[in-house]
Amino acid sequence: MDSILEFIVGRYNYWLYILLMMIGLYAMISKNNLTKKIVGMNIFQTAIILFYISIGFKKGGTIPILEHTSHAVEVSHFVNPLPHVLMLTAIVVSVSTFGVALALAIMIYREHGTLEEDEILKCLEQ
Amino acid sequence: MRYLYLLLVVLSASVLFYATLDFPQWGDPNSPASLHVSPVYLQRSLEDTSVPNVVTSVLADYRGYDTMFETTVIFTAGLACFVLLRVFAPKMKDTYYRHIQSGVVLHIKGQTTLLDGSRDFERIDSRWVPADIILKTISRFLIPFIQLFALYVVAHGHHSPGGGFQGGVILGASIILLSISFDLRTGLEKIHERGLGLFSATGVFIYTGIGALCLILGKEFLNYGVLSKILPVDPVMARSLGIFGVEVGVAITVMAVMVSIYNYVSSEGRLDEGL
Amino acid sequence: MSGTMTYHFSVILVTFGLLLSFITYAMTWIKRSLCLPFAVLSIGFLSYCSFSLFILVIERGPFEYYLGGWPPPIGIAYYIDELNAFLSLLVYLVALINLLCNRERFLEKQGDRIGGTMALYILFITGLNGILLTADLFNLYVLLEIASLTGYALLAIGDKRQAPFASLNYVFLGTIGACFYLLGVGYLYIKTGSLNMQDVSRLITQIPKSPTILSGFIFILIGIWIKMGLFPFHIWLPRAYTNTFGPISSLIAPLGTKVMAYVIFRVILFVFGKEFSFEIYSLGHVATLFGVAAILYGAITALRQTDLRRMLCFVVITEIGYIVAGLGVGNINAIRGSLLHLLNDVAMTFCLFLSADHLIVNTGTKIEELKGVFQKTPFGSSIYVLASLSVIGIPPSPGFFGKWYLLQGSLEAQNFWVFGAILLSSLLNTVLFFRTFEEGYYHHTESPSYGPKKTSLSAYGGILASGLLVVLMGLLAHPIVGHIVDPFLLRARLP
Amino acid sequence: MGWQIDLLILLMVISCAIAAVEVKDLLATAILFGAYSFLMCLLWAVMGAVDVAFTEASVGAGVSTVFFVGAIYHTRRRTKD
Amino acid sequence: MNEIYSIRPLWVVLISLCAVPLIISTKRPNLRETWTILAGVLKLALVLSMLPDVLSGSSFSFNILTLFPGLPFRLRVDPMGLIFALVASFLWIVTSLYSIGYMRGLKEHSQSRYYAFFAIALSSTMGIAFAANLLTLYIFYEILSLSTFPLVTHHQDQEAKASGRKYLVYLLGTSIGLVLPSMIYLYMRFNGLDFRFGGFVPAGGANLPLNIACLLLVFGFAKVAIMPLHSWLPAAMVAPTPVSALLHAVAVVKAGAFSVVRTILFVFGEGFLEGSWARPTILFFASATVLIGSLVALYQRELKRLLAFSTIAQLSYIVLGAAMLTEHGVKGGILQLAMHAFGKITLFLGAGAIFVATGKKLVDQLEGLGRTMPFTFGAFFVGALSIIGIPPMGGFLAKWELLLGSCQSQYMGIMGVLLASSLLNVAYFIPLVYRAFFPSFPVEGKIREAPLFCLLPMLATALFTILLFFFPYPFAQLISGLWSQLLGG
Repeated sequence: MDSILEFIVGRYNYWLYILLMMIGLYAMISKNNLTKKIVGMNIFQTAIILFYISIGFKKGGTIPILEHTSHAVEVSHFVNPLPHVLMLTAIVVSVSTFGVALALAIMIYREHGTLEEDEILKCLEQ
Repeated sequence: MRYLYLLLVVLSASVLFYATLDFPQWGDPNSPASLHVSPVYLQRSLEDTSVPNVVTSVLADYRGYDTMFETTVIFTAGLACFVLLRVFAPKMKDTYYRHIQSGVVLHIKGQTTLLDGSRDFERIDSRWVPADIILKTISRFLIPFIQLFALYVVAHGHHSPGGGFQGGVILGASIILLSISFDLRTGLEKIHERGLGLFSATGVFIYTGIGALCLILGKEFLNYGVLSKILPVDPVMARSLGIFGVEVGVAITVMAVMVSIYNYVSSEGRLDEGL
Repeated sequence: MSGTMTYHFSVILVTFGLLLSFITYAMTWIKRSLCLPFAVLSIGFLSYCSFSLFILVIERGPFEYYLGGWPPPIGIAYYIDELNAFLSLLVYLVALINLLCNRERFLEKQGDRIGGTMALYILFITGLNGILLTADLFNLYVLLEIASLTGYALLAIGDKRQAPFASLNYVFLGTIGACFYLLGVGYLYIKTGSLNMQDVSRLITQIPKSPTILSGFIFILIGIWIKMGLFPFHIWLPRAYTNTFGPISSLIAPLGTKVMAYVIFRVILFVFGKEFSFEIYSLGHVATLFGVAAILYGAITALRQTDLRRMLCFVVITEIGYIVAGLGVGNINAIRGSLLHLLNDVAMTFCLFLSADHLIVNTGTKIEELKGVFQKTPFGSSIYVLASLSVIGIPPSPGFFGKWYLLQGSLEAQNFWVFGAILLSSLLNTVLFFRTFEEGYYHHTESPSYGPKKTSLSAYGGILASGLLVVLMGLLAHPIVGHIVDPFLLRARLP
Repeated sequence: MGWQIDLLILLMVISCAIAAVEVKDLLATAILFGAYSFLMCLLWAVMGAVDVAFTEASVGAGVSTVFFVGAIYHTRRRTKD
Repeated sequence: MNEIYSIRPLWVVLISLCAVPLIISTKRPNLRETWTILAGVLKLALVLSMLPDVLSGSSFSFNILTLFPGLPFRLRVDPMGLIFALVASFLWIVTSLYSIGYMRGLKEHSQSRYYAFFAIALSSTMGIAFAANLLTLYIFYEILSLSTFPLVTHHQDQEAKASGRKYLVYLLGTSIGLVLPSMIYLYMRFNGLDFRFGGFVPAGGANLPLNIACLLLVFGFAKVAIMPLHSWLPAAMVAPTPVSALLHAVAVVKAGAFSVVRTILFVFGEGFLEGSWARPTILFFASATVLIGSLVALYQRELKRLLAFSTIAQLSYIVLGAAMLTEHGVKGGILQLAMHAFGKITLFLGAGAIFVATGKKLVDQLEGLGRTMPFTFGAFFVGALSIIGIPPMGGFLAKWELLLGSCQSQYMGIMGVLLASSLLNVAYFIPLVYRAFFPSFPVEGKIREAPLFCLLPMLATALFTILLFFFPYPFAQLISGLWSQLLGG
């Protein structure tokens, strides 16, 4: 019985990250307002960042800043730094995409006067 | 249509869930990810680059190439906002001048240049809302400290969490605070659009320039060890100085880009009065 | 010194690309009139570099380059072989010819923002180039983002009503694609712990039957297929490429999807390994299904289009269908055919979009507005005819050779779905293009009152150069296969 | 004790995300989105990713909320769905 | 039988291509026409220069570039190719002269485009004649159908649009749809498509896919206009007459016939075809075309459509000859390829001359024109006799060989088909000519003879049809050489 509990405790984080990703993805696909889609996009990206960070986490590991000590570094004491580097890039990428998407939304609003997708599609048809 | 989307989302969720069955335990120290490459970073970071913060050393040295492209991404975002939103054509627009002592507002139609001479007129925006005096004084008081903290974050990236990006953003945020609390025009007076453009280009130029410098000195691209040929330090210190130089480049670009994106987004490219 | 110098050549291409684009943007704040000439010069210099890199690789064979001096699993590595060097040469040639051909129109459209646009232009090519040359999965993601970010911004330049909305749709789908790719890389990372392609493929063979690797494989494929515009995920492509500014569509249409198609080959053949992805994950059936669906859908919908450039977008979707169907068939001839088709398709699509754009400038975007265009601009239309004949697959043109290998491969593998789809789509393409020829050819007015719009000499030069590129690719088909495609397949240990 | 805090923050993050997507008024979305980013940064700090948390706090919670409010200012505040 | 490696065959193909830029660039019409004729004369001279060597049994070959492994883009001159090249290049000169008179007579528009595409069509015909393997032949075949499209639709009116569409659907559709798959299948099985005497497909005709490939190839080359795929030819009559004269009597349709004969003799060969069920089907369809073609020609009201259906019938003679696989049958088929060209081109030139002089197109409008246009109708009569196969004309030799061949082969039915079609030929040609010379009602109106430029080429070709009967010098020797190689090879 405890193996199932232990299995769940070991993985509930990943399942919640998946739930978060799906919220973002669903918002991005089904929302009618373009700004809402942009928010959904950002949630989707941050959820993936969360997934990467949790790959690097070690129980009992502290932040990866070393002191100038004599003896060799005990690896399991420190959290895995590589996902952190990757996710610094991913955060910057998500902010840049966020900025560009907002700029496009403003251009659309300047032209169509609305940010609701169905209204825009209607006046694009004529 | 909504159910189709829901179906798609549930389908991808199930594939994701199917994958997690084979995942290592959450936070288990000897998961494959933390046994293959990351121990090398942890062990060799100190003696290679004498930078205690392993994240910064991996960020700027081992995988410095990624960070260069990351800075290019943020530079591209600034570029995109400039190209998409910036409107150069000066629209003939009404201007408003307020007589400071009496509070009388002059409304001049279609004339864009500033009313010359007298100091007792101040230009105000069409949807003029008197900036709250409390907000103005507090922000005027706070901004220097924020900038100081930002520079600390950039400089102290080696030893404590922080570095180019965080410092640059905070620096940018201080200038954005100025533009919000006063108005965009005062923000533009402090750092004009031309300065922002040049700063964003020079920041990324510094980063790529250091890499190209290593190339010219014979070693691979972004291999800071070779900087010891021109700097009076041993290769390990040269690496740490290289990392610092790169961080400064990143900070400059990020600051300039964040401010310019704010300027374009908040004024729809007209750079007149912001929020 | 010269030994190491040539060894460093690979990274010079990307580095100078970045440096020059930063200077081009800085030029707007220093001396605005210098932006365009500087951009043209820098792309010329970059094409020269990529040409000499290509010659270097042909002479000395493929080589690896460690960024920052760190060997692969620790640092990031570049891997340059004949195929991606040739493809990067094509990327630069297309960019150079496109810029030379449409210089005035860029200046007239962008005015003071030309510096920013040119910087985006150069960054787009550098991003594509990085995608081709890199051997690190995460670095591929970052370069993917640069290429698509510049793509979103460039595609938004165009007619005010349609382009931003189309570009925003492209942003959403492109971000979903990129994030799926990132997720896939994350899944591989969690099981193998490394990001370098060779390292990951070595480790994957030790853990064959793991659901994580399978779903990583699925997500990477879906992510790239969205960026490639393969059939079910192509929704963004027609709207994005039709409503944008002419010269930009003739830059992005040939390059965007083809570079992503190359990434599919790189990931499947070098990261997951051919026997791994075909036997265990039965990629063959999935790829054939999607490929055939893309071919038929593209060919049939193209017939229904009234707008010329929108019709060409569906032709692009059909071409992508060929490439994926060839990959799906799986035997050596079919993959050789789809790789050759990928290379030829860059030249063909570029020439097609460039000459179609020239026709659209003179007449109008609708197909029936093309009346009498053959008489009005005989030169531009003859290049358009040359390009469309090559897309149909008339023998001496490059399209024919790609189709020949694909047909032969699918016949050997008894895969009659792909065989029939390719033949049927060639016939539909014939009807498609001859419909436009009829419009242009038949409405002959006795006294041609209007000459072509003031197209400058460099525009004609550009179109002629793209036509020559297509003819050259046709004549050189055999050496291309011999020296560029086959070594790539040999290294992928194909049977 | 550690995983209870972690679970709690995670649940708050998810509720913030759902609220941010469902609420009709965009300014409320902006605020919720800022809160979402800040909680996310808290979660990362708990997981030892201090650098990333710092960046997310400054970039995610700080600047992107400002951009978002700036964009809403120039477009419309009410949304239909 | 040694192989001379020389660039001459490539020069023959390239000459008219080099003339194209010159034609387009020169503004003055006279200079432009001289370029065309000069190119024609040069081409004929080069082809004749190759005649003695080919007669002595050797063959020229030239490797331009390799397209696929084991499949070069290669030209090779052999007796059969040379016959077709001789006929086409000689008649190009004749037709160029004729089209000067015709186009100027009717003041047609955009003549430089007309001459340019004419030159491209001829260079691709030469390419087909000298192709060394099936792929090179296919490449030139495609260029031929594309370059003749603007010629067929020269008038650019609604009618031209409809017939142009049909022309392309048939020719491009069948070549991409039928020929390409079978060619790929053959390349896949024998990884090489080079023509070899007696065919490179091994004996034993029971193999189903190979039979299907043979049928696909024969029906794929739709230019030979075998019955189900023939209706593009009458539709192409909307073209100006010199186009239908050279192309739809000599170059285009003969290219189709030539390719079919190549596939029958040089790809599959009699070893395979003897036992295969593909051969009887080809024979059946060819004889059906001959009979139905001649029958339909009877009821045609328009002169050019009548000639078109007679061409369809005559072409199937060639296919019948080749499919008989007997010595005389093959000789007759190839001879028919040459003789029919001269006969039919005279008829078409005559029809064009009538149209230029009187503007009349329909058959029953020709009442009594013989009186005022004696030369035109004299040449027309000579051409008609050659088509029917009356002794003094060249056509008789071909029909004679075909009849002998059909006796040799075990299919006696073919002799009946040939005789019946000759009778039908008589039925639709002779009354036409008779009514022209002895009209039932007096013809009023002053009708002059056709312009000199139209008359001379027509009389020349008529003269040649007669000469070829007495001195079939180049063709007879070439064919006898060919047959000995077929058997020996």
